[in-house]
Amino acid sequence: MNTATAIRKQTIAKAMSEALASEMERDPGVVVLGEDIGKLGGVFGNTGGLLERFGTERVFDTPISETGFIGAAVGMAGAGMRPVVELMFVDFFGVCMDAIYNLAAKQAYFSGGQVSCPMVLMTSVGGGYGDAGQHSQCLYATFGHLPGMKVVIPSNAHDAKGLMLAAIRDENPVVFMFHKALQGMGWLGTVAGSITDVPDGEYEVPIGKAGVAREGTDITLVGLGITVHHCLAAADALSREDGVEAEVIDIRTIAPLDRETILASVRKTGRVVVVDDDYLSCGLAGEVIASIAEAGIPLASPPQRISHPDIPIPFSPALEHAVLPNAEMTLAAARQSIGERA
Amino acid sequence: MNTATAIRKQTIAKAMSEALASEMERDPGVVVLGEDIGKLGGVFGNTGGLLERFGTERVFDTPISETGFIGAAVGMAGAGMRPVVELMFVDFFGVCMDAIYNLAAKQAYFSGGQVSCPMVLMTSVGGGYGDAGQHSQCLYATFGHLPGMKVVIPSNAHDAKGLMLAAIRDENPVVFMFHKALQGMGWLGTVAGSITDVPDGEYEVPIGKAGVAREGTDITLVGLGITVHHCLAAADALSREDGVEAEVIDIRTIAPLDRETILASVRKTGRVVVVDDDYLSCGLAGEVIASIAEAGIPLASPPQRISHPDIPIPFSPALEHAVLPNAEMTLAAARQSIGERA
Amino acid sequence: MSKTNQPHRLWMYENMVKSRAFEDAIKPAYLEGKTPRFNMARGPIPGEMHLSDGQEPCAVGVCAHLRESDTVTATHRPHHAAIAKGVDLDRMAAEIFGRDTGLSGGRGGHMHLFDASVNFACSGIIAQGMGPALGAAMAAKLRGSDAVAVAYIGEGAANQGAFHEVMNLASVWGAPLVIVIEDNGYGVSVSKASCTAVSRNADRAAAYAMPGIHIAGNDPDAIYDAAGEAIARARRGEGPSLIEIETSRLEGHFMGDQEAYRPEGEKDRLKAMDPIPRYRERLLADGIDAAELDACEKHAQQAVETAFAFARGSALPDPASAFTSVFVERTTA
Amino acid sequence: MSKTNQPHRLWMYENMVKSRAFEDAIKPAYLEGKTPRFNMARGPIPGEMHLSDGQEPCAVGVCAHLRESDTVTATHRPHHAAIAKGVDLDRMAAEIFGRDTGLSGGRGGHMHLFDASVNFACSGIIAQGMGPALGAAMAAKLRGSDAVAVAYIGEGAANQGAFHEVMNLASVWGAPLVIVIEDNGYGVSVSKASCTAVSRNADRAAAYAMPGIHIAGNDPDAIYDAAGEAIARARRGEGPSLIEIETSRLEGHFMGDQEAYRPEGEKDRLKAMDPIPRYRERLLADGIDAAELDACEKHAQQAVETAFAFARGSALPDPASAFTSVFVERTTA
Ligand SMILES: Cc1ncc(C[n+]2csc(CCOP(=O)(O)OP(=O)(O)O)c2C)c(N)n1
Ligand SMILES: Cc1ncc(C[n+]2csc(CCOP(=O)(O)OP(=O)(O)O)c2C)c(N)n1
Ligand SMILES: [Mg+2]
Ligand SMILES: [Mg+2]
Repeated sequence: MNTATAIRKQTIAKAMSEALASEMERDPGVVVLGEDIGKLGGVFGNTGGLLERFGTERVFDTPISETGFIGAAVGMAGAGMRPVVELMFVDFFGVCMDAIYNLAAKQAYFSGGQVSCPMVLMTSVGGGYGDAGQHSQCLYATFGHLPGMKVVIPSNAHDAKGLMLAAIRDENPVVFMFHKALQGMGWLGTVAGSITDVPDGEYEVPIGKAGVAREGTDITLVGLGITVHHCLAAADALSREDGVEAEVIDIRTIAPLDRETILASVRKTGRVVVVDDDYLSCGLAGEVIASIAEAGIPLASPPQRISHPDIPIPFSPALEHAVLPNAEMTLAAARQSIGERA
Repeated sequence: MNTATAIRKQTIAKAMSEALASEMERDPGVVVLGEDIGKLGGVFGNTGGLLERFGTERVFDTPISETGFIGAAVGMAGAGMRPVVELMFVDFFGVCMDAIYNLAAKQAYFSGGQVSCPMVLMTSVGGGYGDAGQHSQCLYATFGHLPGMKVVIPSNAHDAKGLMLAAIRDENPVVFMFHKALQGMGWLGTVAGSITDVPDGEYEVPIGKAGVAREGTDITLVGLGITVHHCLAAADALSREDGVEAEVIDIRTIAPLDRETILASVRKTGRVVVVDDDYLSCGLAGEVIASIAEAGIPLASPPQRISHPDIPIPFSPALEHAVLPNAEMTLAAARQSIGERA
Repeated sequence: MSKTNQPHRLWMYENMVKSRAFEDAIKPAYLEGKTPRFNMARGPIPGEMHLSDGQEPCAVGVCAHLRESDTVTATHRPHHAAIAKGVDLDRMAAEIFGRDTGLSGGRGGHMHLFDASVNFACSGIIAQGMGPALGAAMAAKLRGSDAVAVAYIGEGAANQGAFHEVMNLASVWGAPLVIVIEDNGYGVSVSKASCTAVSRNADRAAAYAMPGIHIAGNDPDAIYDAAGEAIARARRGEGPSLIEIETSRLEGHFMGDQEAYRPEGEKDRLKAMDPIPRYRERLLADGIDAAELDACEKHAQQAVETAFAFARGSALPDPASAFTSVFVERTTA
Repeated sequence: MSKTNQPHRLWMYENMVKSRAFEDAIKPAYLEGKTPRFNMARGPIPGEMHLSDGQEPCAVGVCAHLRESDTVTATHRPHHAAIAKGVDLDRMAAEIFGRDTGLSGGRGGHMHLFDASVNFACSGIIAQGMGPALGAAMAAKLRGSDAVAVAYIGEGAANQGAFHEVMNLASVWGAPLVIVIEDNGYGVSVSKASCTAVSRNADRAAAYAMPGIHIAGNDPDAIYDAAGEAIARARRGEGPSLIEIETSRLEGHFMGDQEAYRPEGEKDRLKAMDPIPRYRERLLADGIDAAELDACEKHAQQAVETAFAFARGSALPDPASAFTSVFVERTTA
């Protein structure tokens, strides 16, 4: 519930650390673990100030032992604490995925609900800043495919705080992805639209609900994280230049996916472009399109998706920017959709 | 090329070990590594006899160190050998995925083609025999989503041998999945249709090409591994009981996915049911449906998919058999598709 | 073994016998429906079945020191540890039979036994139980309780990356954790000697600045003593220890294993050293009444019979329950 | 340091200087387009930039013993090792600038330098270069060659599971592998002392029954001697070794790092111990002509200038090339 009023523009990084601090204040069971999340305040700024405020009993700078400390978080969560643990880049999931998908995600199920796993795994996603193929991946679908965890990604600071609160309070493992290009770290550049008003009281953004970032009637643009901003930019251009009103859906929760909100919009508009920056095949964009097709919604033109192609993410900006989904690609796809008949 | 003539009924396990032996004979660079692949001949029988024939210089029983020995295989492959390495159950990918998707799959790309990675990763998939949620997964989409590796799965012994030959000779990393319910190990039970004639000469089944397991005109049933047999059983029933001729596509290569063969069939039939036994969301079945939808193929009824639901795989047969895709579910979906109009 | 531990010796004996009786009852039940040709998919208990025959001393010698509030994480071979930790035997049997009344309503099965009331959990992935045990230990420490955690692993698991990471973390954090290696000489078919760089995994403890204790003889009393010290140390807040126990697996890796990888005669030699009759003799030699031991055996046998009757008498779960407990509802806000 | 190694000393000096000169040229190039407000996404060289200033002795002392046919796997901090291994400097610079003429046509960048002609590779994931190095070592061994492999890692990597697995495998397999830990005291902001259970990672070698050598002083000659023995041992087929080198990182973890985690004055102390001027003094004291050292410096400087001119003069890659080299075509059947 939103109990605050003053307007406070914040970055996602700040909103995350604020949510963490407020939950740590409220609940002594919340502890934070990860690499460089203490003294450094998190490579991506999302744990800034926590060590100073809560001390080394609650904020643990860990060795580079992701399997060990994420596994430990599962045990802490099973014992009734609420660990928030950071995997610095989602790209590193390969060294610790068992602890995530075979332990955290299945603890409730294997125990028949006796032992829950209220932990949050924060992890950075996304490229666009030249960090190459082991530091720029999104892996939305990798996590969205595997049952037992909830997966969220905010597109702006308001949602970041509300989703973080909801994630910490959830009885289940929540993977909290944050996109580097939205994080508000000056050294990474930041999409302006991600910096929003963040009420200073406690409020939750519900996990499992997509948002309507812009209402429209003519075409549905579906995105998440940074691609919401590509969709919004494309929608602006469509409105300005084509007289077309696009509805923009912010997926916000990758799992469980809120198909209803998406389907309702597509039923209304009859046209859809889905944009994500993860790899294409077996991706989230494909899942959205498959869900629309299964539902048998009549479309005025074939559904389209824009994703990172099925290639490793290249380093050179000349290559990376050519393949990374952006607003222009979104606009072009939307225009094609509008121009076509199914 | 098929140089043999006599009919020899074989299991997939035997076909795999035969292909391995014949390539080891031909190419001294082929070595086999993994847990229990030597003395035991592989928990799933696919390396039977290799140690006896080729000795400990070519066949390595490893410690339980998947990150270490799969990483080593990447180095061997980069040095020009052709390691075949086993990850006993695909469920264990979480302890070693970095070596697979960040090293093996990207070695060619990161090196600009200077260093290839001709390795095969054999791994068992699938449930149905009560081995519960950490030993029954398929993870087709987990592997199919990540670029830089080819991923194959045979539905029968003929294809198993030909795909294994092609995989070993491929310059790129190939994940060779084999389904436990098709493996031909008596102790796991075996779907009879997987035991086929296996020519005794060398032949390749091309990677990247789907197969048409049964021709038909009225509906397309798409499967892979065990679900091909569900599709075939459903097709038989449809033909016998409904006078409906289903075309059955065997995906065979998960990545890169042969969309053309699938689309061609659906263009012809106008109806499609896709069946896999992996988790539903962001799964391979969804990818197939999204590809059909994107292509704008007019359908007579909405495309359908049958997958394992988004829940961990339950142990009790009363639960597992209720949720695991089977021939009856496939038949029911096909009948619904035939009965409906889009 | 001090005199004051006499009751523990009987407790250990009874729990070893109970574990053995439990598995002796599992064997025929598991084989039901799997003959004439062994097929793991069939019968009332499908899937893999890893028996702990011969390894019972590792369970009782350690768990004799544990309280309900202490945590144990076990492996794919969990029955003996579960029993010694006090997991509800009826619901455990029902879980293994995949019944509605099972610990997890049949969702987990033999490799995923969880009993929250005694803080017992399992993982079927090698060495992966260690992380959660460390976490449970840290939760206790952070809350100022003197509870401890014990992570059981096999000697094969000591070559897995998770072992290294958790050992180091436990040491750096001073966690009240005891890692117990049950060294039965094999990981499936691969001998320890052929895949481990050192002959004693206890020596690896030095790489983490923690005590490493090696115990030969598969002897409940020796294990009891060493574990008692390690656990007391952990309770005192002095940090983790590694205990390596030489034990023996008297059956195959799982039921159906042909065991062709064993040297000729090994199995007979191991069976001749079965720790349970040996312990009975020792107790008798130490003056314990045969009647007391007989009573232990009878209790154990009865508990197992009750458990199996409970399991077999329970219903299979409603298929709809496959979809519940994937997520747990929030209980507080 | 024996007299016969005199040429190596000059080689080591020249390569340390070349590495430093290379990075001194990187610094302003990297900052182009990133001011006034530092933004990693901008400029001709985007992304993270990990410099090896201060760690040059680790590169030259080891690589002085290596041949083209020997393999080196490096980390996210690879320049010094790449240069000492003889990676083509022009194409390396071009790769870092993301140009068409780069080692990988701009696909890999600074953290993914591959030069097959000298068997050099990188991985940006901590400790993950170790597996491929082990594989390269085993490939040599299986083929009967006396080539060896060297895996560089940081001290932070010694707490990652891959370290443990590869150490054990290398020992069990008797692989001709040398693992070199560059201990610069930090993993990003986290000090070794705060996250490592032992004070010397070399002591961990005992857990794998392999020699563990600790070298203090960040001294090229001492490293040269120790590495020479370890590499010779590997070539003789006597198996792997671990070398731990105390070194220092004279810059931030990556460019842009504020380094607030360092104790007051640490950076100045470290800079005062810069190994390159120290080595120059040592060589002069040992009677080497200043002119020779000046010539080394000049060669190094010229090579770097040529490389940067080559890189800057090269075209950006054709966007279509993003889609090539994902898979490599089969060359033989
Ligand atoms: C990460 C992982 N790799 C492989 C396996 C397959 N596996 C199951 S039990 C086992 C052997 C384990 O040996 P050990 O740790 O000594 O335990 P034991 O079976 O002897 O009790 C293996 C390899 C697994 N479950 N997890
Ligand atoms: C598995 C993994 N975890 C975390 C990181 C992020 N990371 C990059 S460098 C680094 C510190 C590495 O420390 P060290 O091994 O000592 O090398 P140094 O940077 O000091 O050269 C970390 C944590 C990573 N790349 N891979
Ligand atoms: Mg064992
Ligand atoms: Mg370091």
